[in-house]
Amino acid sequence: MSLIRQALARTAPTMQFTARRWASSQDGGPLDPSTALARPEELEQRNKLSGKITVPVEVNLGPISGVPEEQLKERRVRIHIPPKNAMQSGTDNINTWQIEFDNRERWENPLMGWASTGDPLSNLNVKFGSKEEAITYCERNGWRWFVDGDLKPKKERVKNYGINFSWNKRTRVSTK
Amino acid sequence: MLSNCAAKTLAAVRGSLRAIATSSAQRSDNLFVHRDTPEDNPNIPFEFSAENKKRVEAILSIYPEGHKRGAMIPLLDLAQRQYGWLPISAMHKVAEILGLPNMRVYEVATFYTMFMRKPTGKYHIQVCTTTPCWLRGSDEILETCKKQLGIGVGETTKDKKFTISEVECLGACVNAPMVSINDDYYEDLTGKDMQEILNDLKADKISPPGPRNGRFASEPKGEPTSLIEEPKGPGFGLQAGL
Amino acid sequence: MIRAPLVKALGALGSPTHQIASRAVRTSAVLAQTPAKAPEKIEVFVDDIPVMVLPGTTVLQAAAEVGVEIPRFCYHERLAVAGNCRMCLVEVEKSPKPVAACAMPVMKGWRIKTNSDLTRKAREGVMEFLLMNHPLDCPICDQGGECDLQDQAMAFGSDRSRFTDINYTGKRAVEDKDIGPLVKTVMTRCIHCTRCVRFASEIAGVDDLGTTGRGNDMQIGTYVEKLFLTELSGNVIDLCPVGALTNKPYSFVARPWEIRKVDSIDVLDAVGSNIVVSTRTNEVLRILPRENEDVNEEWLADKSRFACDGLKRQRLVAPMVRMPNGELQAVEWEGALIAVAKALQKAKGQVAGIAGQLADVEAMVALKDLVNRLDGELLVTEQDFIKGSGIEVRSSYLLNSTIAGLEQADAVLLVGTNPRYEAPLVNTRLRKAYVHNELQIASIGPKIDLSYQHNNLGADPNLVKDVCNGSHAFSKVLEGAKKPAIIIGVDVLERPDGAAIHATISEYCKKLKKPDWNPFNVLHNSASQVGAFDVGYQPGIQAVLQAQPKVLFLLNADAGKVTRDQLPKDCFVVYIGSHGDNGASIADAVLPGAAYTEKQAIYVNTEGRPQQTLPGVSPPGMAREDWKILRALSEVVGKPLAYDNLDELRARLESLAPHLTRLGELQPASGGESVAKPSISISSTPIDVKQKELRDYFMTDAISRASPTMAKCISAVNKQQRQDEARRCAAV
Amino acid sequence: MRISSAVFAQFTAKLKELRIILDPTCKASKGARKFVQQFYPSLKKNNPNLTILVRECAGVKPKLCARFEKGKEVSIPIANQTIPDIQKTLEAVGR
Repeated sequence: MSLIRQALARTAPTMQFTARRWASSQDGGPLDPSTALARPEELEQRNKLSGKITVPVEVNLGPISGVPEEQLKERRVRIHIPPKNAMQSGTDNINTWQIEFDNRERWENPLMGWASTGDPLSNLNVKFGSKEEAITYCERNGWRWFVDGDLKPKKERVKNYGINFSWNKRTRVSTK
Repeated sequence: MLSNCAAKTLAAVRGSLRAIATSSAQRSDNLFVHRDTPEDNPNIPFEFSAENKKRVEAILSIYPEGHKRGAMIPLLDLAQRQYGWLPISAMHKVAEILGLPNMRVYEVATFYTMFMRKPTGKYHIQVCTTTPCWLRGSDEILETCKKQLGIGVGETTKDKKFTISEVECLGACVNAPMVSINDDYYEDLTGKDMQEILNDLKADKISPPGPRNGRFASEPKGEPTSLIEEPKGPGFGLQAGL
Repeated sequence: MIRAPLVKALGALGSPTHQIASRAVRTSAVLAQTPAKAPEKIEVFVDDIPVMVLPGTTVLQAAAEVGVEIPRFCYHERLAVAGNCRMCLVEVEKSPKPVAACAMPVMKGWRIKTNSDLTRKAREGVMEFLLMNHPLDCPICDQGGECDLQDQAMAFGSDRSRFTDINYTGKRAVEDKDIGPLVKTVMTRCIHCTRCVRFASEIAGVDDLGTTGRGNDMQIGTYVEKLFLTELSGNVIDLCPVGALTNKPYSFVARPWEIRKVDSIDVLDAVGSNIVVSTRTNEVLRILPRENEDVNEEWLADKSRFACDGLKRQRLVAPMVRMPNGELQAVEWEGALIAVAKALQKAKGQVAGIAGQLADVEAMVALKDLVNRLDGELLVTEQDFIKGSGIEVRSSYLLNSTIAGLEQADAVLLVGTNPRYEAPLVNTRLRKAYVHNELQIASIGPKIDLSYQHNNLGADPNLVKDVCNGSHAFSKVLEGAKKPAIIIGVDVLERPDGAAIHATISEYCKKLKKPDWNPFNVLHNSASQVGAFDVGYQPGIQAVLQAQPKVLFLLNADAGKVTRDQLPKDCFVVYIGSHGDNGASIADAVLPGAAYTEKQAIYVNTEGRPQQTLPGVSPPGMAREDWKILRALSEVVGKPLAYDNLDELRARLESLAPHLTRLGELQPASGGESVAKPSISISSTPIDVKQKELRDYFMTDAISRASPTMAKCISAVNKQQRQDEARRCAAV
Repeated sequence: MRISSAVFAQFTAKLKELRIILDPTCKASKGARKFVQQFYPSLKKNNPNLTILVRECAGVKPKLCARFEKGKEVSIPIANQTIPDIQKTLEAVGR
């Protein structure tokens, strides 16, 4: 069975990452912030992303994709989950898998100070629902890839307000 | 030129409209950061007096093991009573006794307004100017204090004997207008009474606290105007049918 | 409250039963985390989506499990729950008031509405109160673009402002505090979430920040004029949801949408904390931490965060060769490589290599292969260690209890190490265990301030013998502990009797060993040390100095331990590295290498976890990656190395030590067989630690020595010390 | 029969470094693990300045690598071998 069918069979119940927010019944359909403000084409792009497409057969578009030889041979794609921005507490747009080429040289345009680069693939940033989809995409385009990091289960944390006032002398020296 | 005069008229109109509900500045005039001054810096040693040390032990014994930090407010109050006000080295001493970081004591000392973190006079005259006292003439009392002592509100006399502060309701509205000096309440004051009290204090004579117009605590001045007849027996005012 | 009289009745003031009472209360709180038998879960509905959660889970965590992210300011999963910002108010059916989601544990059958009218009104109200006293600073605020207040105001605030008081009393203004050269404070923007106060007192262990005053006059600060000086002070910048605490060296440099973010690893200490390098047009602007639960949680030490402006100074950008008149002259690559190749031909086998603190594993393997091909056998690390079999079995030089494991330790003995300044993020783990785990810590060595209480047994090394043969009081504690740990510092293992101490402790640890817990730990302070031992480098430069080599390679070796007069007159020193520091000054040929933000390189941290840095910018001028220089040199010398690109080099790494290419994973290091008895017995010179104060923490390697911010930090520490002394002697 | 440990006394001077790579758990490298546990101390005692590195990694086929002078390397797989076999390969390498 080809790699793709195998991959798709294994990931039948892919966990849906994007947050499903159903309007609650009591309030007569209030505005759902994630869809209310979105423009129509953004909504349709979001459906496309979450839906599944079946790829008929393993295919390598590398040779005919017109990408120069050197880009395919020497470069390696990094499949990773974008890190949470340390400065903020929001984690909405980091539950995707992204691909990224290795960083090449950039320099400052002497006239305008803009960032110039000789690397055509430097701004390529494609998002995927799962790791397998990203791998399939890279193999279809003939790129060499490696997966960096994995989706670790969130650590079980006991958050307890009472511990600030507990008998344990050491937690109580703090602010409370 | 035209634009800014238009802006001015608009501001004036808005100003008058807004005049009805302005929110007054709820800002205290105390500093909530510490600046070293010759009278108040960590180098000036502070030590509890001998019998205060015994009081400290007594206070600490109330609080169970592990909750000693509950004794922080009584200790700070003790320090303020001993020193007249609360210097920073007193806070360091209390922190040392309770084994706490200094910051935790600063937080408590700056939170409560009755901890005076500036040099305060021996007699701290707290004039209540909230509505009941205000209606009963606390302005006059405040004026006499200021005139008599020659200082404004929040200031201290040169000889460090008097400080005037304007405080919120002290809970003695029955005997308005009133003034609290250190721990004693002087109630039902008139300008003249205030002068007498201040002159006595200047001579370090503590005049007896309480109402000044002959009332006993908050009892009515002359004859009581209510509850004068015998209390009615049971069944008074009962419905005829019951 | 029932608790106090109950304890008093037991007459348990300070007695063992008091310990039981505190442990009983604490275990009930953490029961959900480590259930002996898993308590049955309770069902809760979030926006009509049923979810089963453990009892004790908060509303916010239950909603997160469903995928609904409740907005918050003061809640932070690694700090205590404060619950004072009220932004996370959500409606729970049949409850009269909205509930603070971050603090309220869920009850059975609750129906939580995170998007109902009441919730939205509550959030609008909170946002309005916060923005009422918040200055309109967005155009001049560094946090703009990555500010929680901005985002949550857009998403949850109302669309119009009812604040018209601007013409009268106006918004509250608070004076700015000077808390040091690293953190810029604009306290008017502060929304009093007290995250910085809780971080300072719980994680950093320095109770300097607090809230003074009340109501409109409440302000966060240190009350007295004092700098907030600790090795973790940079983390309050990330914690602050608004622009009150921002990065001072990075102020007004770039906006978040202008910078490119590259995930990488920090190499300025041996913890290997995960970082994000923010760059713009080939320049590193700032470094932020990246969440990794097993290594640095979410924190980053100050040196790793602020020393990145040392990457722009003292950089070697052109190959240089020392001319006969003694001057280093910039030459082309061909000239430099040919000069080195000539020297190598003349050397005929008397070649040696020293790897410094910042050397990566690829460059070290390339150097080892090249030197071995030239008949050289002397490949050493600059940092000394115990000789002989100490470095052949991995478990004798790793932090075997792992960084995350140290959180569960309940008895720790520190031998000649100061984790607070050698590896700050290991110290946060110890402090976490101290606060939540009743950890008992003892240290053998000088008196040091470790941000938590520990008893210092003394500096006499014979104490190690007493503890290890069970006669010392603390050995009872160690043997009684469920997860004891003994952490040895490298300053101890550098001593002549280091091997004896290492042997006695590893012997004792065999007795303390538990099935899934290895109590023997070595805490390194240089990033390349474990990687060098993994690929077969020997420790210490004495062997090289005795061998008097003809050609000496210095790979990033800037600790200044090798000086010109110790080497033979005709010795040709080749320095490969990124910074002109001690190494380049004594070299005859300087080949400019790349710094850690300019190359894809593997570094192994002190617990033996290989991690990879990714290039954010390209090496400046004519500098190249270190292993490429050595590959080109091997071509010119005529003994070409067997790999041409990074993948082939990584295959070679795999053959040398297969765990190196399994990035991010920890391989269990078993073994630690009994080895020959060390010759020298434990001497009596007292154990000492190099980094005792904050001043010694800031400049420890070539990059941080070149960083102006680190220089400012040291002068700030000195200024604070002078102020304290002036005060103290003024008092006398 | 017990292999006496004196046998390892002499290796050729050309042998510079020995590396034993094994998997800490799987069956294939059980022999290698046993060999390291029993003979590593005596091997080390007899050849103090020969570096013998022991590297473990999960999911790896065990092998014995030897490096001679001039950077020449030999790598011999020792999967599923018992202690005497590993003994013989070591001596073959050591001559």
